[in-house]
Amino acid sequence: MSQANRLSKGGQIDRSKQINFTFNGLRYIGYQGDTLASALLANGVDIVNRSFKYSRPRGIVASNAAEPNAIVQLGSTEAAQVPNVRATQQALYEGLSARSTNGWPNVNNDAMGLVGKLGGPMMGPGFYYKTFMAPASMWMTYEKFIRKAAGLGRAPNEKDPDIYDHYNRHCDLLIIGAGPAGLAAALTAANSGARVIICDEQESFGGSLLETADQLNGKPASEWAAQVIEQLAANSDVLMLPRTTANGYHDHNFVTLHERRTEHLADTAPKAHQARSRMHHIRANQVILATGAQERPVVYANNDVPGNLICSAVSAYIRRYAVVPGQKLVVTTGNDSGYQAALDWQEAGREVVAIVDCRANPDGDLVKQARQKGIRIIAGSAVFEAKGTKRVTAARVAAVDLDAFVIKGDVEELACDTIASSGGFSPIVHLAAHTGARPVWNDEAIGFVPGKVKGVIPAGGVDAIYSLNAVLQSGQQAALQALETCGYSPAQVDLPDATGRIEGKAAALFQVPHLKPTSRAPKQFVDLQNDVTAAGIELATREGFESIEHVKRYTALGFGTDQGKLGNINGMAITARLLGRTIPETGTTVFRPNYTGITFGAIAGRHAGALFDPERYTALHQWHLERGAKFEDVGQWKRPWYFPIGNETMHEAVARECTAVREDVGILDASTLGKIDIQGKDAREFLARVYTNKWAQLGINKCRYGLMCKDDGMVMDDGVTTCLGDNHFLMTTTTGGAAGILEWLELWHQTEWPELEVYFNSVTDHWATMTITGPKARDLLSEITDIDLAKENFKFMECREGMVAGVPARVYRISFTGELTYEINVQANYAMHVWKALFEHEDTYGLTPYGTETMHVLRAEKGFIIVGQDTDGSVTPEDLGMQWCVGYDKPFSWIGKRALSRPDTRRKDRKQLVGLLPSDPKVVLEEGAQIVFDPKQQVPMKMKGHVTSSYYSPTLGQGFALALVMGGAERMGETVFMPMADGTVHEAKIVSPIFLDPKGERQNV
Amino acid sequence: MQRYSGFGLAKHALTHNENWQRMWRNPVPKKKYDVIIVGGGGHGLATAYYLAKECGVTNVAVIEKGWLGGGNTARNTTIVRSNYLWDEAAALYEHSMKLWEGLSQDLNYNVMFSQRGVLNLGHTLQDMRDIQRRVNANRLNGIDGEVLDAQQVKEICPVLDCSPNTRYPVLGASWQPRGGVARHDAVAWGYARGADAMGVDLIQQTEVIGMRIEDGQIVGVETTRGFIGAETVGCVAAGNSSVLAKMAGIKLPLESHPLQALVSEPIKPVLDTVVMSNHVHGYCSQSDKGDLVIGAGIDGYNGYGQRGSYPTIEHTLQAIVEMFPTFSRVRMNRQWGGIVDTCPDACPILSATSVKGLFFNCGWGTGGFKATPGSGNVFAWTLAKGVAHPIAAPFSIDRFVSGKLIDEHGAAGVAH
Amino acid sequence: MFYIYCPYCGEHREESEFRPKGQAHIMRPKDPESCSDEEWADYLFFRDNPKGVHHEMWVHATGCRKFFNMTRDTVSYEILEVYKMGEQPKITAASRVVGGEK
Amino acid sequence: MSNVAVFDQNAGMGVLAESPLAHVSGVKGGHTPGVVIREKAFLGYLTLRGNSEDVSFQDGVKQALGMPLPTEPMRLHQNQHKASSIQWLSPDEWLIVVQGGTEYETEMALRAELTGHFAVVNISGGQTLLTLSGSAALEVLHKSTVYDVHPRNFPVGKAVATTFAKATAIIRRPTEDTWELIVRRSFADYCYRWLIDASQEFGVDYE
Ligand SMILES: Cc1cc2nc3c(=O)[nH]c(=O)nc-3n(C[C@H](O)[C@H](O)[C@H](O)COP(=O)(O)OP(=O)(O)OC[C@H]3O[C@@H](n4cnc5c(N)ncnc54)[C@H](O)[C@@H]3O)c2cc1C
Ligand SMILES: NC(=O)c1ccc[n+]([C@@H]2O[C@H](COP(=O)([O-])OP(=O)(O)OC[C@H]3O[C@@H](n4cnc5c(N)ncnc54)[C@H](O)[C@@H]3O)[C@@H](O)[C@H]2O)c1
Ligand SMILES: Cc1cc2nc3c(=O)[nH]c(=O)nc-3n(C[C@H](O)[C@H](O)[C@H](O)COP(=O)(O)O)c2cc1C
Ligand SMILES: [Zn+2]
Repeated sequence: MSQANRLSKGGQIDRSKQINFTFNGLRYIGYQGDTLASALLANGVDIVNRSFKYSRPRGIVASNAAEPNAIVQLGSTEAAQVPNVRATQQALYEGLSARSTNGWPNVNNDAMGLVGKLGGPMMGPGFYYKTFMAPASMWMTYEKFIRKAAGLGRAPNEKDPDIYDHYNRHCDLLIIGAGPAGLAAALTAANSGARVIICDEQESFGGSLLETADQLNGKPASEWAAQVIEQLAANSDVLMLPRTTANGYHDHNFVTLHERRTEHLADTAPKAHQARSRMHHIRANQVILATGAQERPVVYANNDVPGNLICSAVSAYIRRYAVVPGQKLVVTTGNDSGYQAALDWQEAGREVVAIVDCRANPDGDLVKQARQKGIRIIAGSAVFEAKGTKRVTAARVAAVDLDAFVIKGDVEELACDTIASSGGFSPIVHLAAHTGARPVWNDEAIGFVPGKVKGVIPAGGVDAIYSLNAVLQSGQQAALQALETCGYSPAQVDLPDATGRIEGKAAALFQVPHLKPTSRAPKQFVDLQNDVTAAGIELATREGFESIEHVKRYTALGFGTDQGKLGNINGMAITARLLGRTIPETGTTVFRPNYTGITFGAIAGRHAGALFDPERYTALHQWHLERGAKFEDVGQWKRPWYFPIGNETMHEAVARECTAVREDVGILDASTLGKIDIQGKDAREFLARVYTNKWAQLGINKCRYGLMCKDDGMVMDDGVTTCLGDNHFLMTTTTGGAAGILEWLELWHQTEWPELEVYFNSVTDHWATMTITGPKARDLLSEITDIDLAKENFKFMECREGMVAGVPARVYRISFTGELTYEINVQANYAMHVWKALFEHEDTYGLTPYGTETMHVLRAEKGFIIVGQDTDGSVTPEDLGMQWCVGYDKPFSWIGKRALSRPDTRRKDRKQLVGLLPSDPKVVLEEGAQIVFDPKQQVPMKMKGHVTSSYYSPTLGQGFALALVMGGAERMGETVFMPMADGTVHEAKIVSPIFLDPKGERQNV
Repeated sequence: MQRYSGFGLAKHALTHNENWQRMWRNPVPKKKYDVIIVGGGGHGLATAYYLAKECGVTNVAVIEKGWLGGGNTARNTTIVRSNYLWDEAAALYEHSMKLWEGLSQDLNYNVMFSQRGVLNLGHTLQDMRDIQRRVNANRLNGIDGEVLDAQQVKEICPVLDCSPNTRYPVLGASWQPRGGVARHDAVAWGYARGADAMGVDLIQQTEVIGMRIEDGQIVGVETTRGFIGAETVGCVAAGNSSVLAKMAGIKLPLESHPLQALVSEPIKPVLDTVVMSNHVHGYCSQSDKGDLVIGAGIDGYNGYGQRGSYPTIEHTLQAIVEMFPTFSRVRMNRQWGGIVDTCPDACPILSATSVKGLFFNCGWGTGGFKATPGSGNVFAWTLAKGVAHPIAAPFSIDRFVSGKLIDEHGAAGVAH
Repeated sequence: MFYIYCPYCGEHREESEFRPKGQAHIMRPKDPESCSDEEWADYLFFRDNPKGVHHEMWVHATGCRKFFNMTRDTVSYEILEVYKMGEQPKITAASRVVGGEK
Repeated sequence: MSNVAVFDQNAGMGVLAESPLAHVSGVKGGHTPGVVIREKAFLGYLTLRGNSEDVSFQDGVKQALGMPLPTEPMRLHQNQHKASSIQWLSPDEWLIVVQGGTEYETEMALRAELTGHFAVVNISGGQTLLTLSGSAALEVLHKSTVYDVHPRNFPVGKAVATTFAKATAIIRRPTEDTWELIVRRSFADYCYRWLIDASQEFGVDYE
């Protein structure tokens, strides 16, 4: 294919580097420096997509982030698919493969186009709210078709091959936008010592300088830009980030930048370990907003037909990419800058049919220049309709009275293939609005400028400052102001001189009246991507949608991937006119992040896949792995769940592990329990306040179980605390509760009782805890310790220090299984040594490693609760039948006490913890099964409780459960029922929750 | 009221859509109403609608400081389900679900209620216990629900990564087929149109700035457009409830927090159901327009700014990529925030107050959209009769004093 | 995304190092037993939740682990002051109105 | 003394100790790796709590450690040979790092010098220390922590407890071109994998 629209000279492309690419399966050639859009235009591709609702053919209208139509699907392989890429922002690379996102069988001939044409009049805004209601059952079918028709590109079916990166940075000045304003600011700040970051979303710095006809110091402006870029690059305090979009402005000057690192190279990162893109999290002392202004298209009939562009895009394509997107141009404008497109077009050797200017007496310098060049200027007029379907064939022009909103003269039809329009400029205020500052209307500039935001200084076009000299000045001033705030003194920097030029006053040009009323005229598009028309807005206001936010939501104005960059202000102006209000009265809709879309992957960064969330390991993790453990996630910890041997099922493994503990000895890695070292003379008093039970009498080397409540009286944690010295305790918490409980203790200490002398320190990671439990535990331990294990010398609920396998250890005689138990604690670096030393006696004692599942069975047989499983935040100590653990007469009104005397917590029929024995011993009740007293009642049934824990007990030879049952404590021996999903009804007897050894004889041996 | 139908659309097309009527008037407020509803969100509008339709009270004003449905109603992720754990909550949300099921027809306004089913994933053994408990309770309460294993989840939602190799593998889920999503704006508009047609005055751009109370009885509200009288006032102001309560000299057990949501750019249909994960902490559905609608955690601080902090968005998308690895290359288009009024037990307040005639409907927190019809329905009844509707009765403010909380926290996880 | 000055660390740190802990200056009643159920409920659950100037507690969770107070505008999210536990705020809703700032 | 239980938890020779990263096999970074990561295993760690405004406390610490107590936030003090250090963690909390095996001695020395309300806790089993050096070490920190690690804000002699990826860590700058990370045992594997992942584009060496 030849590049018919490519100029032989000029532009900032490298003609020596040809690039092959495909679009909709056809092969094309472009040059290094092209965007996909410029290359498509160079190759004369008119139709790049179909519109979303009416399936109308669409071409490229813009040259930047504002592009609403040229949204393509990129990717040469399945995994590399990227939906919704703006062709205008996609650098061309070798092998690029893109497709239109809509159009079937293809964009040029789309079947849906017919539906759009015929159904169009019925498909006004919100039409679906008014139909598809009968019969009600059909909606889900209608919806399928609606869904099919919607959406742009598609997500890939395969996992993303790329990785993404985050980078946290702090700086004094963040400059967003590297046009003349941004570059002047950066240059001014560069040698002050301040830390400066400057970013621009384009492939290269320069902004409008890369496209302008203006000169600086008598030379092309881009030369000055190049010079500045070089200077900045040499400065180590300045970080330059091209291809980097500032997407979100957040509180306290936190800005997210998205840097595209490889998207200009290929559809997947070319190098290993290379991040496809990187998010920079910037905390800036001062932000200089130099994002420039966006030209608006004019709203006229059929303004969406390919060949309709905005003027600045025409100039950009010609000057920057050496592409003239047509042969015969008509310009319609209300300001001088639209003339530049015509001048550039003519200079490129193509025909300018006319410039149509809605102003009666245009007189600026550019106007004069156009006149001199013999270009026809039709003043006081506007293009009110484009002709053509797949490409513009003519422009219909007439004199207009914009105030009266009527056409007032004869109609002239100008044959052309391109219409460039300029309705004026909208400062790109988005970022300044992200934290809620409303943009402020500027009458002079006919546009919204940024509202005041602390720490943000607008400069240049974004502040409606447009003449190049003033823009440069404004950039410099912004930098000076920012530097002063940050406490730096700037070096002297001279700005270049721009060719001065007199601009005529711009007119406010939004929608052009048609010969027919808006509702009957051919479609006048406001938001191209969402097919929102002026008639649609008119209908919305007619139906009572008067707030601009209602108009937005009823019509979808500004909802697309472009977020209405071209359409919003026009839509607001049209709404204002229809409601007889001013534009500032009508206001804007809310600008929100992102300025342009960012992939989920980029936002997630490295926190994906294996690094999604930390996995916490105990010191024995490797051993568990080698032993083939299955793991359970408990918080972030990986805990062995059970240790299958060979092909054992979980049930078999757990039965074996349980039996081993009851008959021989088992071992559990209990290192994940939270451990808090408590020192200070008031430690004991503190414990008495945060636990429900008493601590005053606990002797040295004695252990005690404690229950912790919130001040609402509900159980929040439990664990054993040991008195190590009069002023020294070691508290244990649940695995999941560890961090929270430490913070809880600090909270009460720091805020309520700072007078108590006590310090809390986490030692969770320091101590590894190995629990050996079972009748043979003593014999096993005696093999490797010097501690006197004799029953009378080391009693139940006591602690001893001594050597275990040559390692200094603290051993606690506490039991969560009901068996004789020693919890061996050693400094974690020695855990593996001790663990292995124990396993040297594996065969002698039948030492069996067990996991959390067996632990659960064993503790449930003893009626020991698990906070969070047998409780749910609505359970008091009394509900658990743990009155023995509540010190009602303690002097201090401990946390949770007062709440226990509220009317509801005193109720007799609260749900209470009980045991359940299924009538059929083979049945293991479902955890979470709901309990009813009367199984014959109709649904909705009166539920009286639920099963909290349920297991098969190899020791009891049957299933058993713990449950919370209304008034359960008084219902011992009664039968309850559990109607299950499959229709069966289980039956069980309420029994004591202690199923085994109620006197505790086994653990006391 | 102009009736809507496919036929009507065709007819209006012939006259270039020039004859559509207003959906609601823009009335000048009267001096006095029988009932004033403060807050023109979905709940307030539904309350007005049912007051007029079912309780015969039509001399009603809804006073809205901004635009109708512009609060949380405009900002939520539109998940509708009724599979709540506790009987009281289940009754309320199921009442709502039943109303959803005929709502488009009742309002003659298509609210696009799409019963595409809701999956609540379980990733830990405790998650699965909670799921079993909740689904069992739902079943015995007459609410549809099933417990699924990972394989069954995968069949319903093929794009979800159900492999055992993820950080927190999907162990199973609860599945409520009748759950789904609805077009949130349309819900507000449909109720507004219906209420307006029965004579309710919808007064927009008017803020309530004071409460006039005489001898412990409310007599009206001060607004930015002057005093408007009524001896029954229902405050349905979501995140702003505490502010209104303060005007009446009362305190509520509420905190207003930012809750954020985001949407992707529109893509072709990939996700046909609603997927929620409390553990991995994100949830997602795809709107009929094609955007993925995503939400997650609440920001921990109080905020009335309709925006939250960026790390919340980051964590949410990490969760989404973890659950749906193929969405990694999809782009996030827009994020926003609402102001949710959270209650200590994650259940709402539908209650009389110490001021006679002054009622509050609030505390819906992160999950009240689904309740819009039911809440409006029972609150209308409550306002009309002056005593709580039986379904509303357990949700009185008194529960915080007596201790009879309805704690949905541990039970239902994310309460959206 | 807040930038918070920790009064103990003496410098600004990123929000992700901190955790908000709700309304500040909520004193646990000195004698809970003599509280009515209403008073106890008030202490447990009822909050000011103001729109505007708010005093709240934060903890520097991954830094110095200290709790401190902050006066913050809940609409603009501007942090007006931070102060240590046990200290009183200098800026209040009343002082802001008097000072004519807002 | 008897109020608090103290004992020498060090096993000494003959017992094989395993650092939290004992299981990782390491990565080779080629000729000029941008990032060099090394584990300094088995150091002694003590948490010290006390009242920094109390002069006798300050003196006692100095006596016991031969280093003054850092009272300025984020300050790191090292002894002459940089073999031990004490850093500020909070107004009443410090981290002491000593040669492995000397933590008991150090604790006893502190306890001998200090009076009144204070606490010393041995936490040697609960952490490990990684050093980061190489031309890209700073880049990796930028990727990993929200703290401002720019050399201007992070001079030699600073030590900060902050977030590290999704865990927490202490970041220290003992010398011009070396950074230290102290991570908790249970998070060590995660931090290690994170570091390797974030460093790989620069070439990383870990043994
Ligand atoms: C991000 C997000 C996601 C959510 N996701 C879900 C979900 O998936 N499913 C679900 O069920 N729920 C969800 N919710 C919750 C749901 O949005 C709300 O519970 C519900 O919309 C509340 O409706 P409402 O009518 O009570 O409140 P709103 O819609 O907020 O209406 C309250 C109205 O009161 C007005 N008002 C306030 N003060 C005054 C005053 N002084 N004078 C006059 N008017 C006043 C406000 O302007 C507002 O319009 C979500 C919420 C958010 C923010
Ligand atoms: N009426 C007129 O004649 C008129 C109107 C508009 C602009 N202009 C010209 O425009 C120039 C204005 O200069 P300027 O420097 O203010 O603007 P500029 O347009 O030259 O530069 C702005 C830069 O900001 C970048 N940008 C925008 N949003 C961004 C984001 N979110 N993240 C990263 N980068 C972003 C753009 O890519 C662009 O390069 C002047 O030279 C003026 O001549 C003239
Ligand atoms: C379910 C749902 C879907 C949405 N889809 C889109 C969308 O496709 N495009 C878009 O720009 N905004 C979308 N929004 C967000 C709105 O634009 C807007 O941000 C939100 O209603 C909050 O209002 P505000 O941002 O004006 O404050 C959606 C919002 C919701 C609740
Ligand atoms: Zn701090």
